[in-house]
Amino acid sequence: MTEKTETKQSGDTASKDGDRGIKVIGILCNWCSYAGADSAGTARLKQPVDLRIVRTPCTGRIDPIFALKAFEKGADGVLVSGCHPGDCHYAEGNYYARRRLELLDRLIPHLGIEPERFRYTWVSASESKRWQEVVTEFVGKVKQLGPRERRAL
Amino acid sequence: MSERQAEIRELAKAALSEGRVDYFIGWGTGYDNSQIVPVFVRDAGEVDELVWNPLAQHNLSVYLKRKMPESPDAKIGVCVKGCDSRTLVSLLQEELVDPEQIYVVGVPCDGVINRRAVEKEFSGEVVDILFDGGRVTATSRDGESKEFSREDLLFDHCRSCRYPNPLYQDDSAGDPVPEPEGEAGPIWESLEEFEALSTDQKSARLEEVFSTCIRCFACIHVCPVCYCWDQCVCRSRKPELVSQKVEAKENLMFQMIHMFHVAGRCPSCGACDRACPVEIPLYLLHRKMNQELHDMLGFEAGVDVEAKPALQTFDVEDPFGEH
Amino acid sequence: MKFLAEDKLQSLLKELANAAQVVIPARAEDAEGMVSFRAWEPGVEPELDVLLTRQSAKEFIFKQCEEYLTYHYTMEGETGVPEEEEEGSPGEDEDGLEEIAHETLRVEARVEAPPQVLFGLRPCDASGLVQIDNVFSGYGGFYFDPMYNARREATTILAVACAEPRSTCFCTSLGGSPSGTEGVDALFTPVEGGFTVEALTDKGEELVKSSAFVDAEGSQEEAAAKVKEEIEGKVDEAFGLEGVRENLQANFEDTEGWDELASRCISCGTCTYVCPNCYCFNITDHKVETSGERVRTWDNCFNPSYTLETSGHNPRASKRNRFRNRFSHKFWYYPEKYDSLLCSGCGRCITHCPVRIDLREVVREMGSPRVAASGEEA
Amino acid sequence: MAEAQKSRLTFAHVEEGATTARAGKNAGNPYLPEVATVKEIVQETPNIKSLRVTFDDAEVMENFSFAPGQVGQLGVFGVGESTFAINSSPYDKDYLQFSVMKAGEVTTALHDLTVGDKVGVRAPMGCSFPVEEWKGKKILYIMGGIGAAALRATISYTLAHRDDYQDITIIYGARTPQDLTYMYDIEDWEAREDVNALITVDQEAPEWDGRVGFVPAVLEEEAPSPKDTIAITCGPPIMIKFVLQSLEKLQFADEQIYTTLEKRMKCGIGICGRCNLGPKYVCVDGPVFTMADLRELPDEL
Repeated sequence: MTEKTETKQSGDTASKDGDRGIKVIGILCNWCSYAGADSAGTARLKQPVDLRIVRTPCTGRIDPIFALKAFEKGADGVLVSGCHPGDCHYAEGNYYARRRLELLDRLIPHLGIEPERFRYTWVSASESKRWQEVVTEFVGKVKQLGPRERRAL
Repeated sequence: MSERQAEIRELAKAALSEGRVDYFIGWGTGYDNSQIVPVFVRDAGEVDELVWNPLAQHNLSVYLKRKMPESPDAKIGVCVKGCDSRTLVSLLQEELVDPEQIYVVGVPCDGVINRRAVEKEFSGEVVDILFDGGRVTATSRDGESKEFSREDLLFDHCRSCRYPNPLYQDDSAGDPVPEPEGEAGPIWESLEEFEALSTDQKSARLEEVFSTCIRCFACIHVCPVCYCWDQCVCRSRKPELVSQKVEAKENLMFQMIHMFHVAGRCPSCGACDRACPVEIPLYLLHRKMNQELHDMLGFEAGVDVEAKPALQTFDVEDPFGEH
Repeated sequence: MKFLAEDKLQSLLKELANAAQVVIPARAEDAEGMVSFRAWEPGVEPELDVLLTRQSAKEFIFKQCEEYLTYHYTMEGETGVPEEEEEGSPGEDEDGLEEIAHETLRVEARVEAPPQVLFGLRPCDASGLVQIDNVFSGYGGFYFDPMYNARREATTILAVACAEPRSTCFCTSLGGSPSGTEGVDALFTPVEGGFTVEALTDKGEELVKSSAFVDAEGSQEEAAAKVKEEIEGKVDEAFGLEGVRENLQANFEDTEGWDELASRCISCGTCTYVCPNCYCFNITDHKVETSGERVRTWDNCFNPSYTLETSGHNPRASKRNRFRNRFSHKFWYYPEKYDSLLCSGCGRCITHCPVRIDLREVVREMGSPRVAASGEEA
Repeated sequence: MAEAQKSRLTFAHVEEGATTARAGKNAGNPYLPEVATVKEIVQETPNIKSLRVTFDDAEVMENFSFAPGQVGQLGVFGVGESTFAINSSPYDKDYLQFSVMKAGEVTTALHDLTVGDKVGVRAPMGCSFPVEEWKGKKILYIMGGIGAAALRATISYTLAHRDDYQDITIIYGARTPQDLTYMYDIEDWEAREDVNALITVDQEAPEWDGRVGFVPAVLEEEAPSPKDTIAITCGPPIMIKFVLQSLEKLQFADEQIYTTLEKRMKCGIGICGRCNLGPKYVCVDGPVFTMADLRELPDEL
C-alpha cells in the first residue's frame, strides 16, 4: 500500500471525535482465519463491526512487534488468528508463530496492557461459526474494558 | 585473582607469538585505576596491558558480532566470563561466528561489581579501586577512602549467576570456580517488585522510565546478539516501526524491537543495562522475557552450541496455545 | 558584585518562576538518583554538589525533538465528512491514488520560545552553547536558525562555578575555566553562606535587580576570587592545542592509527548526545491521514543513516570513519569554519562512554605528529 | 571575508534580510519551504521524470532567480525533502524544473505526483558554476545519465551567452538510448552549428544509429585540447573516475576541471552536519568544486 492510499483510507470516523468507539485489530492468516472470517460474512453470521483485519500470508509472518505496534498506534485490542497447529498451509509456520505469540501473550500484561486485550487463537476456513464466537467474545471483552488509556505503549 | 590475570597474559602471549591470533581482546586499565576497559592487544610484548579484576564487566563477545571484527577474516583471541560465553554460544548457534576464526580464553568469574554503585557512595569522583580478597577499597579524587565488601557491590545478575564458569572456551585461565549449589533452575529475583504492580502502575512505570531514554542506541550496539547494524529495522522509514520522535512510547517500542529480536538468544548478560547512560533498567525487561521463555519451554539461551534458539524452532507438542 | 545568601536561593527561584520556566539540576527520586536538569517546582532543591548533570543543558535550547513545521492537506471541495468506505478489505483499494490529485495545502512554521532561566549549569555547558550559537546564528555568513535562536534569546543562563573538578575535566586545556563566563549571563560562585554573583550581560543585570541579592562585601569578593583561583588549579592539563588541527589533517589517512583508537568503540551515539557541543540533527516527516509535521531530532555521526545515500553508498561506512569524523569535526572542521573549538572539556563523553573512549587520548594521539614507523608513544 | 559577516546574526539582521538567499515572505526561516504546484511532468526516461513547478505566491515566483549550478530542496510534505539541481534555464521565468530519478522514499513520492499536486521548495541553495570567469574560454561538458540534470542550466546559460565563449562541446552518454534525458535539448544541440554535441550510448541498440561507446572513450577519441578549456563533468561515480583519468591523460590541470557533488543532505543550509567533506559542506560550500578544491579535501566521497 502506498503512503497515499494509506493516508486516505485509514480515515475512520471513530478517531475523529473524543467519544470514540473501540478499535480492534485482527491479524489473520490468509488461508484459514481470513477465509473463516470471509465465510462467516458470506453466511451472514452476525459479528461485531469493530474489528479491522490485517491479512498476512501466514501467522509465521507475524512478528510480535506487529501487535505491539498496533497497541502503540492506539488499538484497544489485538486478535491474532491462524490455521490450527498441524494445518498450516506452509506446513509449519504456525508452530513457529505459536511460540512467539505465547511469549507475547505472557509479556503483554507486563508491558502495561490488560491481558484481555490480546488473544491468539486458531480458526480454520470452515469454522465460520467458531470465528463468529471468537470475535464476538474477544470484542465483547475489549468493549467491557473500554478504550485503552495509553501511557507507555 | 592475580593468578588468573597471569594466566590470561600467558595464554594471550602464546596465541599472539605463535601467530594463532591477529589480535587478542581482553580487559585493561582505563584512564584511571577505577576503570576497566576492553583492550585490543596486537603484540605479544604488550600482554601486560591485560588485567583481570572484578571491574571487568564488559562482555567482549560483542566484538565478534557481525561487522564488528576490524577485518572480516582476522583471527581473534577473546576472553569470556561465564555470562559472556553464553552470548558467544548464541552467536555460534546461528553460525554468525566461525569457531575456526576465534580463540576463546574462558575466565572463571566470581562476580563483577557495579562501579556506579561505588560512585554513588561518594560525593566526589572515584579514581581508584583496589581489591583484596573480599574487600574493596575505593578512593575519591579528594582523597576520601571507603571500604566495601565485594559481595555488597556485585551486580544483581552476578548474585544469581548459575554459570560462573564459561560454557564455551578453548583454554581456561586457571581452575574453575565452584559451581553454585542449590536450585537447578535460574533464579529470577528482583523482578517481583515490578510484577507486583497493577497493569496501570506498570504502564506508568514504563512511561516514566522510558521518557528518560535518549535513543543513543548504546544498548543495541553493546549487545553481542543484536547484530543487524546498519540494517536495524528501528532505523527504517518503511516500515516505520519507530519514528524519529523521541518520546516514551517510541522509546519503549524501540526497546521492544530489541527485546523480541534477541528473544531466545539473550542470556541476560546485562550489557545493555550497564551501557545505558541514563540507567534504564533494561536488564530487568530482558530477564522477564527470559523467565517467561523458561516457564514456557524450560529454555535457557546460550547454554548449548548444538541447540537452536527457542524462537527459531518448534516442537509439535509445545504445551501451550489453544487447540 | 552581588551576594545571594544560601537561604535566599529558593525564594529567588520562586521569583524567577513567576515569569519563566526555571530549570535546575535535580536528583531523581528513584533508586538510581540520577542528577539531571528539570523544571523547578517549589521545594525542589538544586543539586549543586554533583559536578555534572548526566546530560548537558543543551536540550533546553536545542531540543532533542522539535516539531518545527506543520502541514495540512485538504481536498478541493472537501466537506470534512469522511466517506463511509467498507473496511477490512485491504487488497482492494489500490485505485485511491487519482482522487488525491488536487489538494490544497496549508504549511505553518512553528517557533516556540517561552522564557526560561537555566540555573546551575557549569561554565563548560554554557560555553558549549556558545559554540552551537555560531552554527545556528549564521557565523561567517551562513544561515540563521529561527527556532534555535528564539529559544536562545528567551533564555537566561545562570552558571555556577565548579567546586571540585573531576579528573576527566579539561576545560582549561581548551581555553575555558571552571569559573568561565563565556555564554553566561550571571555567574554564581559558591562562597561561605551562599554565592557571589556577577552580572555579565543585560539579562544578568536584570536578574540581580531582584531583592534576593545584596551587595557583596569585600571579604566575600576576595573569597570568590580565591575559590576561582583554587579550582582553576585543580583542572588537569589534558593536551596542548598547538598544531592539533594541522596534525589531524596530516593524520587523516593514518587508518591504522585511527583503527587502533577506534577498536573498542561500539559505534553508539552516547558521546554525542551527552555532549554540550554536538549539534548535528536529522529531519523527518510524520504524517497521519492528512496532517503532519516536520520534525528535527538530534542525530549523530555514528548513526549509519547519517550519511547513507539512497544508492546504498555510504561515504562513512566503517566505524573508523565515523569515529574519525567526530574528533576531526571538533578539532579541525569546526575550527576552520567558526574559529573556535567544538569541545568545552566537560568530559561527559569520557565518563558516559560504555567503553570509556577517552577524547583526551584521541587528541593527544591524532593531534600530534605521528611517527610513520611505530605510531606508538614513547 | 568581511568582519561584519564573521559575527553572529540576530533576529534584527534577519528582518533586514541578511541571511537567506530565499525571496519572499518566508525569508528568515530557511527551513520553511515555499509551497509550489506541479504544472507539468515530463517523462524523460523510464525512471526519470522532470517536474516543472511554480511557486503559489506570485511575488515569490516573480522575484525568483538563481545562478547555473545552484540546487534546491524539493519535497513532498509527509515524506521529506531531497536535493536536486534546478535545471530549467536561469532565464526561464515560467517555472523551475527539477529532474528526479526514482530511487528512494522521496523520489518515489515525487514520481507519484500528478499535475496540480503541491510540493515544497527551498531554493536556490549552494554555489554556482563561475560562468562569468569562464568567459572567453572553450567549454567542454562531459556528462552521463542523470548527471545531465546538474549541468543543464549551465549549458542553457552558456548557450544563451554563446558569443561570450569559444567552442562548446557536449559529450553526453547513457546506458541505452532510452536512458538519455532531455531529448528536446539534444535535438537542439545537434541542430546548432555552434555546438559540438557527441551523444553516445554504452551498447549497440535497435533503432540507434548514433555513437556507441563509453563517455571516457569518446572523450579520448575527441581529444579536446586543454588550452583555454574548462571541463565540467557530472555523472555516475564510476564514469567520473574514468573521465578524470582521461582528462589527466589529455593534460587538463585540476583547476580546469569542475564537478558538482551530491551527498545525503537534510537541512541544506550548512547546519545539520552530515554532508561534510572534511571542513566543507557540500550544501553551502558546494555543490560545485574544482578538482583542485577536491584534492585539498579528505577523500570521503
